[in-house]
Amino acid sequence: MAQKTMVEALNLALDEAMAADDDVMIMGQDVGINGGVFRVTKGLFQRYGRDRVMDTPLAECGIIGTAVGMAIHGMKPVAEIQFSGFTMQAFDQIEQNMARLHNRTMGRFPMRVVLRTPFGGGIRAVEHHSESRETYWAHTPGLKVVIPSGPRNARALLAAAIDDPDPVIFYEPKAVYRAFREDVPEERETMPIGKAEVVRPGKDLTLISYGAMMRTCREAVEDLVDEFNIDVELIDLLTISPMDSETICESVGKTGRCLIVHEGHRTCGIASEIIARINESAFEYLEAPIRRLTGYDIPFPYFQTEQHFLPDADDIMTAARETMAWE
Amino acid sequence: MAQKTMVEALNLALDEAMAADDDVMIMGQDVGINGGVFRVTKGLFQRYGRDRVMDTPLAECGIIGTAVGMAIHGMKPVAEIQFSGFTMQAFDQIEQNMARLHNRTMGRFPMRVVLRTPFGGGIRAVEHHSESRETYWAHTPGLKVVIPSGPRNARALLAAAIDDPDPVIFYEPKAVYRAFREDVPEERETMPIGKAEVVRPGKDLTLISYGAMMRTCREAVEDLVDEFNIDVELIDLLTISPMDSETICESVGKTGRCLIVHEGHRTCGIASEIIARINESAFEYLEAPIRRLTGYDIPFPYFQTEQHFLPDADDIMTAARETMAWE
Amino acid sequence: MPEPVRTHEEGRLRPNLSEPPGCYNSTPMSTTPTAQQRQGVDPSKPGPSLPTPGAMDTNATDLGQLETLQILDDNGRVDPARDPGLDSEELLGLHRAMVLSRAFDARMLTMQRQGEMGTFAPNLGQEACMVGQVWELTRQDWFSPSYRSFGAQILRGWPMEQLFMLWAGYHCGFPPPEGVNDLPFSIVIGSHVLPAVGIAMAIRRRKERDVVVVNFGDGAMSQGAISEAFNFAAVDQAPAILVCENNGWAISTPSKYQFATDSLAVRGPGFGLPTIRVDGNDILAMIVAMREAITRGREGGGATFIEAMTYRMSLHTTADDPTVYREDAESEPWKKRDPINRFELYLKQKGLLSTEAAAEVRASCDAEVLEARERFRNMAQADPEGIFENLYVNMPPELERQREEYWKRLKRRGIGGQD
Amino acid sequence: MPEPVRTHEEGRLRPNLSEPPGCYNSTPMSTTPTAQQRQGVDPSKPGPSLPTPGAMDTNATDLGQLETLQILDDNGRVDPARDPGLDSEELLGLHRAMVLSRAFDARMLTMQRQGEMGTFAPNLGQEACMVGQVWELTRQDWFSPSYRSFGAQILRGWPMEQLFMLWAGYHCGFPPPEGVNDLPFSIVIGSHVLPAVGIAMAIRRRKERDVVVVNFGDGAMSQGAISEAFNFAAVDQAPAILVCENNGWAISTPSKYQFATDSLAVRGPGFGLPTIRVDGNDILAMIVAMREAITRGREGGGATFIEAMTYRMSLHTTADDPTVYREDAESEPWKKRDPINRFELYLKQKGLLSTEAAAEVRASCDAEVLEARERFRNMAQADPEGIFENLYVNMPPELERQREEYWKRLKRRGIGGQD
Ligand SMILES: Cc1ncc(C[n+]2csc(CCOP(=O)(O)OP(=O)(O)O)c2C)c(N)n1
Ligand SMILES: Cc1ncc(C[n+]2csc(CCOP(=O)(O)OP(=O)(O)O)c2C)c(N)n1
Ligand SMILES: [Mg+2]
Ligand SMILES: [Mg+2]
Repeated sequence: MAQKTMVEALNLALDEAMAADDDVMIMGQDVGINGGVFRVTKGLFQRYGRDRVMDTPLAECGIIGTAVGMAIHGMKPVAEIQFSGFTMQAFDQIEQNMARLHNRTMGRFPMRVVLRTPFGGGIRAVEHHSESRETYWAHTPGLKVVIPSGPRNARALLAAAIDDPDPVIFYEPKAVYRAFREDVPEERETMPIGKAEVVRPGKDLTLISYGAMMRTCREAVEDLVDEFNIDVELIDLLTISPMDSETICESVGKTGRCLIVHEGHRTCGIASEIIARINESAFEYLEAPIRRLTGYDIPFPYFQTEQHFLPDADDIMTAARETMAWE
Repeated sequence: MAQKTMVEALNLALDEAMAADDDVMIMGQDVGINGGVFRVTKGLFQRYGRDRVMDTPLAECGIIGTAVGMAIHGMKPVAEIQFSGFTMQAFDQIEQNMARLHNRTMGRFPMRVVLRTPFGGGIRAVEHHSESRETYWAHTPGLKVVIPSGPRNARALLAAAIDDPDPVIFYEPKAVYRAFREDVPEERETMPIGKAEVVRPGKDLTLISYGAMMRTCREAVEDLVDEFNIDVELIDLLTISPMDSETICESVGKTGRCLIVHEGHRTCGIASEIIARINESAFEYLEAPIRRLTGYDIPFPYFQTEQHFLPDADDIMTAARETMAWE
Repeated sequence: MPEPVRTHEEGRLRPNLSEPPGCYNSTPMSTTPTAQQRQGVDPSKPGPSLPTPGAMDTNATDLGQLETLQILDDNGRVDPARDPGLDSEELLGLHRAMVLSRAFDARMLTMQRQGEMGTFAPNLGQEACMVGQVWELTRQDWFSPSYRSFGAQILRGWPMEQLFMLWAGYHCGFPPPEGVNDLPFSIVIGSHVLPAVGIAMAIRRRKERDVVVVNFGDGAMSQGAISEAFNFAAVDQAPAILVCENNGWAISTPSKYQFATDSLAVRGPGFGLPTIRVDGNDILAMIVAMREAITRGREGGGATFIEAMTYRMSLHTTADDPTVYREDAESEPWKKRDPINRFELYLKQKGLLSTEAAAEVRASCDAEVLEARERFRNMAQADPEGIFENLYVNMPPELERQREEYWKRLKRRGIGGQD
Repeated sequence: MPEPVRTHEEGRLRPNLSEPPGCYNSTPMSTTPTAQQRQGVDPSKPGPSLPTPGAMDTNATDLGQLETLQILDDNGRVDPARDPGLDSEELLGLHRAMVLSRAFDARMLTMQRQGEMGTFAPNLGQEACMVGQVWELTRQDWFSPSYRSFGAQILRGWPMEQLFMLWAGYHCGFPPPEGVNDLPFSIVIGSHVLPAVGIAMAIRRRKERDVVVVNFGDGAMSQGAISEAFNFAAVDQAPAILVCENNGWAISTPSKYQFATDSLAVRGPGFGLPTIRVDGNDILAMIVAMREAITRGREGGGATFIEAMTYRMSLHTTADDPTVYREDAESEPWKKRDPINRFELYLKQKGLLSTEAAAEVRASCDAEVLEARERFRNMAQADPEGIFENLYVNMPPELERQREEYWKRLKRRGIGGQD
């Protein structure tokens, strides 16, 4: 086991995948000698050469569009979009080809594209650099959406995403990139896509989150348990789409109360989908309205105020206690 | 009053707006001498000339991007995207400029852009021509999303959208374009954006829909009332974003049961947002899980099977009766 | 891991004229590049930097003097210096392929008017473009067509009944048949060009010798995605052949509202692409242009841009009414340039085709199309139960639940019996 | 409705050198186009079709011979035939504007390193580009900058304290000051070019005489949206001036991975845009190129594409480390081409500037920047309560509810007292 940051863990997963399979290649802006602006692809250009670690022209639509073509011809491109805000530039190729081509051709062509991109706030970035728009992709049939929360699951999930026969949007919580280290096993490890993880079992309240907000949730859970004696069941979604309704509904069936936390905007956000599913499958167990603590329906603010846009542990505790108090 | 189709009613609204205000202009593919592929802009090129009814190059990003610029300089472009599926090509300009520029400049620049586009299935179109992706826009802060359901409200809402100081996505249910005629008053008429309409008051079940599905709902309501004695309250959303939570929650507060119908995909669909809001504001009145009858999470199918993808009156009745039966 | 070994089958695609329609047999032939027979070209210097009339490169090009490669004139007279020297079998094959395309086109129109077919986009007048751009391709080469390409698709090996299925709205009409390296046609303008370039980028990385042909219209040239594709193809030196069929119109939008130059060919050098402007109604010129581009691609010389000048003689689609926006007079001169007539004049002058033989070809093509229509009618059956398949390789549980729900709906509607 | 009457204020923007930094007074001057003083140009034939060295049009251009317009050589010697003939006040004004930009740049870097400033993009080495592209603009003209443009923004009338605010992450740094017809700078590469062209399209429709200048990098040229912008500008004959600052790099990506031509200028004619390639480190050449483009725009001749050749002497942004990807040696020759040094050599040769005077200008610019920093420090206060404002003109009820909830949060965090 080595202690690694998420950036190092992702780099390891890429390196392993490229070493094992010549069809895996990396493409994106500055992923080559520069190793990506966050250094996730560091050293890979030197190891695998320009044809497998390609600095592309500055065109996101071009990156995803050509990645789709490579996948049609059997390659397994891992395309990096420098910040998730710039996936808008590739929206057409994602929605019209990456997500659909397997279906359009009734399975004739593989579509093993992984789109890696850092998302979320908290690093004092300029505008358009802190977006969380996982709803766009969760709402788009044909895609899988995966969001790790720490170094170890980042490495395992990226490996699984590259193995996966379907196109994957791999959203990396950039606030976690270098935030902490974690033991990451030497041997290759994968985690199943489509499975949420019960990080802490509990019986009073189900707390659901993913990505960078998991850290904040963990913090809050400690206090909720220790100070307020609320036995929280904490769930890390890990895959946003297809969503693991079973784990969620089972938990709420037990606790009867639920709080969902994410950075993405509220309207039609991931929380709204979770609420809809609980409503459908665990309605009779609900003892209080499901609470959502999410990004507001405003553009992600300029960085002097971003900390107020983002929920903190105190906000989570407040919302959790209010949910517990509801009668 | 004249009996008009939705196409004629929209044409009237455009003509009125252009006659009243030189700053209103139309741009899009084939909107000129051809009058648009659905003839919504018929005759306007002849009346107002090429500079105000502009056949643009074939580039949706270009259309919305330049419309944004025109709005910055005080014009009021009404941009047509030929089919809503092609708004993907303009996603970056919609999300990064049209939706945000007013906020980015703290109100310095107006952003009076109306993006008109036909959406939805039911006309035996080729692939990529039947999309309902209102979730994308409802999830994007800064936009208003308006969806009429008949000729009269189409005319009134388009007039209101052009008057509106904020950018509007105006989704036109193309299955309704020529489906029926309705009395449309001679004098200019507007309807408030942001208000849902209680089309039929009732006390047993709240049925919520919008766009072309409203017709199917009306059909179902007749039978539900007459045959099954279920007193349905039927709500036409009309504005998807900002959503009229008041009208919805008030209704459910009365009926305790709710069914939502739309063509758009299910996950993170508009129904999920409605469920989340009812859960938050009318939880204590709920007597049954809220039911959603939506497009499935698969690409809109090829036209020989589209009628099965779309809910019909019978599906609505079945879902409504099941919701009534829930205990 | 070892380099995967991939062999390059050296046969060009040819319809076997005695085979059932739409199914082809590839007759292996040499792909040794035909010696360039154009005037002023030194055949001892083949390859990517070959200076050809009509070809531009960024090092020295007079854009104003841009020549359009033409070999057959409007009266069917051939420029002997540029004649690609096809043998009579090939010449008659080309002729039949164009006639078949037109026969299919006409039948589709009838079927559409009678309600048997959905909205579709006629090829009428663009047969030389369509046939010419795929004629020289092998089975391993790739083709990424726009929606207006069935003339080419038939030649590539799409059974005509499948094309009927496609346009009649059946999902199973869309996937390219096994063994046909085509993408499904693209409805979203320009969306298929970047994937085509991506395939070419993969081909170069795998050191294969194939090329990718992708076609699109003059209107499509306005899409930013196509400019990006030009740039990626040029930067990556990918063996892509980007064919713009400039037919003068994008639905009702004429060139003057679409672009501000006389020619679209001028875009090519701006991205560093060797470019050829060609008379797209001249099947021989199409062949020569494609040969140059294909040779360049196979030999590692990268991509080529081809602007093929043609004209949309018919409707944009069957939902369109051109009388609203264009004068009949405009198409008059183009009737003289009809690709089939011109080529028939040539074949007649050459003694390869009599008026009677031409009529026979027409009749036999019509018959072939009718047979395909028969097969189409026998197979035309929707698969409502199947609409959830093939979205994911393994269906996620949530989607299975939705399918359950959907199958219940179908059952209520009297369809299927899955549950 | 009657045509709105709009007058065109005839003044060019000029910083009043005795004014507080960042605030300018526009001194009305004539905009009658300066007689073209370049060799071979007939000054009696002004206007859009003016043939100029370095300018391309699609009718006859030898792309290989593409000349780069240069007036000052590396040793500060001027080409007398092309000298724009600026008076000494203008010359010294240009000099000071460039020095001020560099002083601001240096201060920003220090502040960033000390944690007082967010990530930002230095202008170092691109001052002539920046200053030159806006120098000739009037107050009514528009400017749509990329993120690497504060040299130009200062000149356009952005108080330096506001630029500090912007880069330090305060929302109120973003909106263009009243009276400044600028867009907020664009972070998303290429996203501001279509809106700029849209403004120009509105200007043409309103029969105004203004122009719109928009700048972007060599990397940005790969974005499809920019190709679309070129095409819209050309087709609509809109008075837009599209300025590509080709500084050789897009973060770590060199030109050879970005495009496959020697020059980006070659893209212009492909879209029908008159194009000028200019030495972007030569302030006089920038002025001459811009004058031609501005004149064309004002006189209804439509858009111009300008490729300004320059070099990014410093970091991409403060988050970047160029030692990872580029050799120091590469920038060596560019030191000689430093836009300020070159211009100072010229001014000295002309007797307009002594070494001491140059030092004084530097000192006074530094002082100005420090004063601005003082004002910045005094105003640097975030407005957390305000983040819901100005999204919609009238806040929808649902958003009001969210704001309530948010204000409660702020209160818990000890901020504000709205409820
Ligand atoms: C992205 C996109 N925008 C708009 C359309 C609608 N549309 C279909 S065909 C067409 C015109 C295409 O013209 P051109 O590229 O010249 O091809 P042609 O039809 O002439 O072969 C348009 C606007 C579309 N299919 N896709
Ligand atoms: C759409 C988009 N993609 C990627 C980025 C990240 N990014 C910021 S600057 C830059 C390089 C820009 O290079 P160039 O256009 O040459 O301008 P320069 O920085 O050299 O002035 C990149 C890739 C971005 N801001 N926007
Ligand atoms: Mg066309
Ligand atoms: Mg650059």
